[in-house]
Amino acid sequence: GCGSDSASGDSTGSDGEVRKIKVAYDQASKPISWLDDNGNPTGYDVEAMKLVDELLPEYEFEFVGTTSDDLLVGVSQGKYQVGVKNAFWTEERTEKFIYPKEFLGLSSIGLVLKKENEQIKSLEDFASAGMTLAPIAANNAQYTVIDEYNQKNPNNPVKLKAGDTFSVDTIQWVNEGRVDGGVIIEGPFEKQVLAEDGPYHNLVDEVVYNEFNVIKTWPLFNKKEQEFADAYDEAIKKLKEEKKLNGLMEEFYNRDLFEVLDQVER
Amino acid sequence: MQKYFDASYIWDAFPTLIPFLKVTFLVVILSVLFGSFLGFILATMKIGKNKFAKKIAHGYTTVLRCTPSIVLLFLVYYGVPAIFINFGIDLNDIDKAIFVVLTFTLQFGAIMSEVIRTAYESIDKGQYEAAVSVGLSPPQAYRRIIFPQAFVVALPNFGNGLLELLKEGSLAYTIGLIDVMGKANMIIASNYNSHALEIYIALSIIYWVLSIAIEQFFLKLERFFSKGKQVVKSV
Amino acid sequence: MLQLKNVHKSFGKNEILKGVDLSIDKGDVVVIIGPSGSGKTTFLRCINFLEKADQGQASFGELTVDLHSASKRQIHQIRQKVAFVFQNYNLFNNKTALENVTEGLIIGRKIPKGKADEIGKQALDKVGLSDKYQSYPGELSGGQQQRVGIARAVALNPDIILFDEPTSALDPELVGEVLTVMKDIANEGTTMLVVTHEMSFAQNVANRVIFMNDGVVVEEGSPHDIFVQPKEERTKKFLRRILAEDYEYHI
Amino acid sequence: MLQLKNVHKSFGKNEILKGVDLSIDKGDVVVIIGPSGSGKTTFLRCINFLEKADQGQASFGELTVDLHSASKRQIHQIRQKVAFVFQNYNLFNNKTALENVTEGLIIGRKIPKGKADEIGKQALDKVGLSDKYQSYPGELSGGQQQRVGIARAVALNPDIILFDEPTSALDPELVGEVLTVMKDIANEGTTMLVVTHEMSFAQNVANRVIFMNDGVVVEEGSPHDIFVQPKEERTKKFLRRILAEDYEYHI
Amino acid sequence: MGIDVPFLIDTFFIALSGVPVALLITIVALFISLPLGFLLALTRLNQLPILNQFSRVYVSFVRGTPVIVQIFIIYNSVPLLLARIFEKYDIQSSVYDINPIWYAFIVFSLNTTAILIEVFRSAINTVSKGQLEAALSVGLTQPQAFRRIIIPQTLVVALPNICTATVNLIKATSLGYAMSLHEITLKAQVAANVGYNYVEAYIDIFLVYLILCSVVEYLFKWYEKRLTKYKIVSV
Ligand SMILES: Nc1ncnc2c1ncn2[C@@H]1O[C@H](COP(=O)(O)OP(=O)(O)OP(=O)(O)O)[C@@H](O)[C@H]1O
Ligand SMILES: Nc1ncnc2c1ncn2[C@@H]1O[C@H](COP(=O)(O)OP(=O)(O)OP(=O)(O)O)[C@@H](O)[C@H]1O
Ligand SMILES: [Mg+2]
Ligand SMILES: [Mg+2]
Repeated sequence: GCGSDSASGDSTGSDGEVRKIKVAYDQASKPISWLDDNGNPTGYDVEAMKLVDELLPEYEFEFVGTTSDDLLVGVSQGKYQVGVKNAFWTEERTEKFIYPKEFLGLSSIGLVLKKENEQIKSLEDFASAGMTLAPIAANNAQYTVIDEYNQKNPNNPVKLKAGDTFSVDTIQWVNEGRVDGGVIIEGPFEKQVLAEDGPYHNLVDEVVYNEFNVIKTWPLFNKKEQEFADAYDEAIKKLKEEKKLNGLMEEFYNRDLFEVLDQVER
Repeated sequence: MQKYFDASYIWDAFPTLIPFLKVTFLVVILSVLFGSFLGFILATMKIGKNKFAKKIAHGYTTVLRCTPSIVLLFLVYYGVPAIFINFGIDLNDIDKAIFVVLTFTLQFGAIMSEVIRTAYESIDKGQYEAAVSVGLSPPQAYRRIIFPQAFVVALPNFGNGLLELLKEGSLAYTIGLIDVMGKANMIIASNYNSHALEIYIALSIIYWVLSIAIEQFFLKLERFFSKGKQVVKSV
Repeated sequence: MLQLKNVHKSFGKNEILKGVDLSIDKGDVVVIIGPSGSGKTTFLRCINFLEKADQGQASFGELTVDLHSASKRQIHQIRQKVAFVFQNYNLFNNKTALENVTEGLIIGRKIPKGKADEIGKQALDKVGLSDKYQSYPGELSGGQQQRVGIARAVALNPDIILFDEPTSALDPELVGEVLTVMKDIANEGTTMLVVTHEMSFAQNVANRVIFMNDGVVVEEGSPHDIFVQPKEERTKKFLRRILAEDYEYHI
Repeated sequence: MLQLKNVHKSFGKNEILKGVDLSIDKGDVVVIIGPSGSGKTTFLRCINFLEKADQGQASFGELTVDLHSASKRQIHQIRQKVAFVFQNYNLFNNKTALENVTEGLIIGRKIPKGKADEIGKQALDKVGLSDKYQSYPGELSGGQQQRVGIARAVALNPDIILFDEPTSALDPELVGEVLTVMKDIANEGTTMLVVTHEMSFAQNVANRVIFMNDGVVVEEGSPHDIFVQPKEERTKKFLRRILAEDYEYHI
Repeated sequence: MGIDVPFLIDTFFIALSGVPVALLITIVALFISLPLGFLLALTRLNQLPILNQFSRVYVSFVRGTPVIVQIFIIYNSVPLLLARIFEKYDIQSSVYDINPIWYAFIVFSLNTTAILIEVFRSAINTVSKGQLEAALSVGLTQPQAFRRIIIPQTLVVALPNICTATVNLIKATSLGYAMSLHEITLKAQVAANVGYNYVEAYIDIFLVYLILCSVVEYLFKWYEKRLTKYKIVSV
């Protein structure tokens, strides 16, 4: 067994002793989490966790930037106590990680399409039209979403391919016609296309974003960190009640997804 | 194509990328240093008479050659602290760069052991015999006669290994250590994955220039050290 | 001055030397002849510990050592007294002619560089290479390389120089060049043990000729004894074969 | 049968052959001697197009070609008529002795394998290697390798065989072995052009000796003419030097 | 941390099912680059004017830049170029229906060719010119001489390095995931994603490559022994 609580894991909260927590984040996943040009971690997930830190005096967070693969291995192994990477929930994953009771954020997920295909509103439409989909990184939550859809609709599946984050520039691929559509989170689409200074603002009349789902995203806790996860729950609950997270949403996603929370299935 | 391809991204990338060469260099230089040392020890085991040591060294080389670097990196990054924790030593807080260097040291050692072994074996046994026959002690014979000649033979392959390492070094990014390759990925991420082609072109130019420089440097070294070398052909 | 007793050596199951004795006095020039594979090279190499004999003693003046179990120190001591000239020269490829000669002096004997250079230059002058101090082996002809090899041995001022077929890797025109140098050195009184196929050298320079066959000394004596009136049948047969061509031409 | 006219060849600015003429009749054994660097090897190589001459003609019976501008077909035709025995054997390392001999027959001449094997075995028998058909070059002694080289040339049944110092890479005891084979082949009436330093062979076997120096033929004649009463000063000087040792010994 | 053993076993076989793709890429790449590398090595040795320069630049670029960057550049720019060409000549097929494995063939063939040029260049140098001359002198044509005498001997010398190149190639095919190729790494990672079983996935990847590469290495050693039967005695 490898674990962290022999050396660094002195029990929490007692005698005002402050426990150090390593929070791993995907450092190249703007705007959810990334390392900015000044070398500071930021993004919705990161900033939300910073707020959590403020409410937990008995814990001190240290943010460790890394890649998604390492984050998953590292949190499950105990090198990091918690990790944020816009993770979605699946039954199987609860075997490996503690999912807390309270989610961390919301993610609007949708299809990027050419203007002329605007009428495609859902995965069903997309699949029925026999369209091709840009590859999605295998370790990306979006992959799971499509995969689950396919499991549920074996008669009308989407053509799903795994690929690499960096080699696929979804919006460009769609525009080029290399694929008919791509799955994307709303945030990046906003920043790339809709924003005045976005790198693909010139395509603003060529491509559209059609949301098909809003999904809760979660921090992943190491299996031994139940106590800490409970503390997190307390804190994040308070933040939600105080509407502190809504501002972060606006800031990073240009949209407050809490407004559609009642429609969220998972 | 102009619509997507914007050369200005290439120019803009250079000043951002170049400072991160520091990390690349650090990793490469340290790994080469320690890796050559390890390779030397392994080569000695292979050349020596001890059958057991021979088997170990050859087995080590096979396994390391067959392990993808990324797997090795994870094995080291998670395996080594896991071992040390049993002795009550916590390595989780030490710098990531150390694990990266350790990984490449292990790998480079395997490659270098073969380079050194073949270089050593290419030197005629007569050179050693002549050296001891003029009264040099065996260690003196190795130091003054065998090694300088083996060094020249090993140089080109050493250069190849170095170039290979330089490129593999980009793997460090997987565990979050940001070198040039990592920085390029982060620039792309901060552009929301757009204009990646331009950034990668800038990156490949940097790598290319670097390896040409290294290649030339090694050619010069080779020429410098092989002064007396034409002999071998004429005999 | 040098005595060798009962030298035995096997490679695997092959017994190559089956008890060879030899005694050389100061100033002697002894030539060993014999068919290919008879163990001549192996014998020379055993004297210098380039090959470890299975059995046998060597005495250099006072110093007597066991060829099989000599200590590192003893080996080093003997190598200081013995120099070796190799068939294929074995010059240090990474050193100039002069450095080849001085290497053993500076590193092996701890003679200061200045003094060693002086000795080295003298030795090279002696073999007629005054203008080649700074040449690397690759820049020298075969004959010149072998002359550097001889200078390297001479400079050490050893008690005895062992030559293993010093001319057989040379082409005919270069042979003369090397033999002349060897003759000069012999005339200066250097003790030499020479394995060679050059019968003219054996006839003119040696004061003793040894015929070896199949790991034993078959016959030894003055050049006249061996070449003109050999006693053993094996010796006669060998000489007939090796001299055949030359005779043929001159008849 | 073979005529060469006005062969010129330069390497860079160095003119190596300065117009060499030669005419050989069927059954002739011609020996070329001359100092190192005089262009003997280069001349042989030009005949076989291993080196492209700058100028010159070759006539084989009917066929006359320009050495500089011969077409691929002509070159191939001539190579079928001429065989070459190399100084350092140049046996195909990856082929057995027999395969070395049959390679040119099967692939070059398109002779069926069965027939080629038969010819190859005969040729190897002729040079005394009946028991080495299946040996690789690495398993043969120098003398045996050179004999395979000769068998390889003989088996092609060429109009002429060119030998470039076929014995100079051999050690003294193996020289005899090869020279004997060459003598036998000469006695069978094979036309031969031989570069060699073996004076006894030249004396006994050649019916013509050519002395080359500095890219030109200085003198030619019967062995007696050249060795006993050479006319040119340069020839005399060369002979004195190369024969010096042998004389010394026999005096 | 706890290893999910059933998952480990299942995924091992999933990863194993990626072996055919990895092998296909490897074999196609070798099939193209062995002859091509040999020919280009000859042009370099013979200093053919334009080809020589070309292959120098080519080798230096390919060896100097990371494979993943090359993949990226090819994968993203070739379709753009092709699309324009198709458009111009009115070719009625979609560039984007091309199976990505074709890009893998291109990238890995280009890469392996560059490495093999260097391997062959040094190997051809070890075969003495006399072998060619002897072959010509017994009446073989130049192509015959190469096929029957020079190439077999070159191959023997080159084989250990070709083995290294092949093992590296197999490992490098894992980068095919960037082109959505269903090879070993991608399959294992996709399987891992559902339950985030990355530790198990990497162990499986490790095992599959270790087995695959060891087998390849073993085959090469065996073949080398067979090829060198003529060499054994001469040592
Ligand atoms: N290292 C070795 N291992 C096995 N056998 C050896 C070794 N060295 C020499 N021999 C064998 O020992 C025998 C004698 O070799 P040696 O070189 O002493 O003969 P030589 O008299 O010098 O012959 P030559 O005149 O050909 O040089 C040969 O049969 C040789 O094959
Ligand atoms: N490929 C080459 N390039 C440049 N110079 C060459 C080449 N081949 C031979 N030479 C030069 O041509 C001259 C004649 O060489 P060649 O080999 O024909 O002489 P040779 O008479 O055969 O001498 P030897 O008896 O030493 O073999 C020499 O000075 C040599 O340096
Ligand atoms: Mg010997
Ligand atoms: Mg010649």
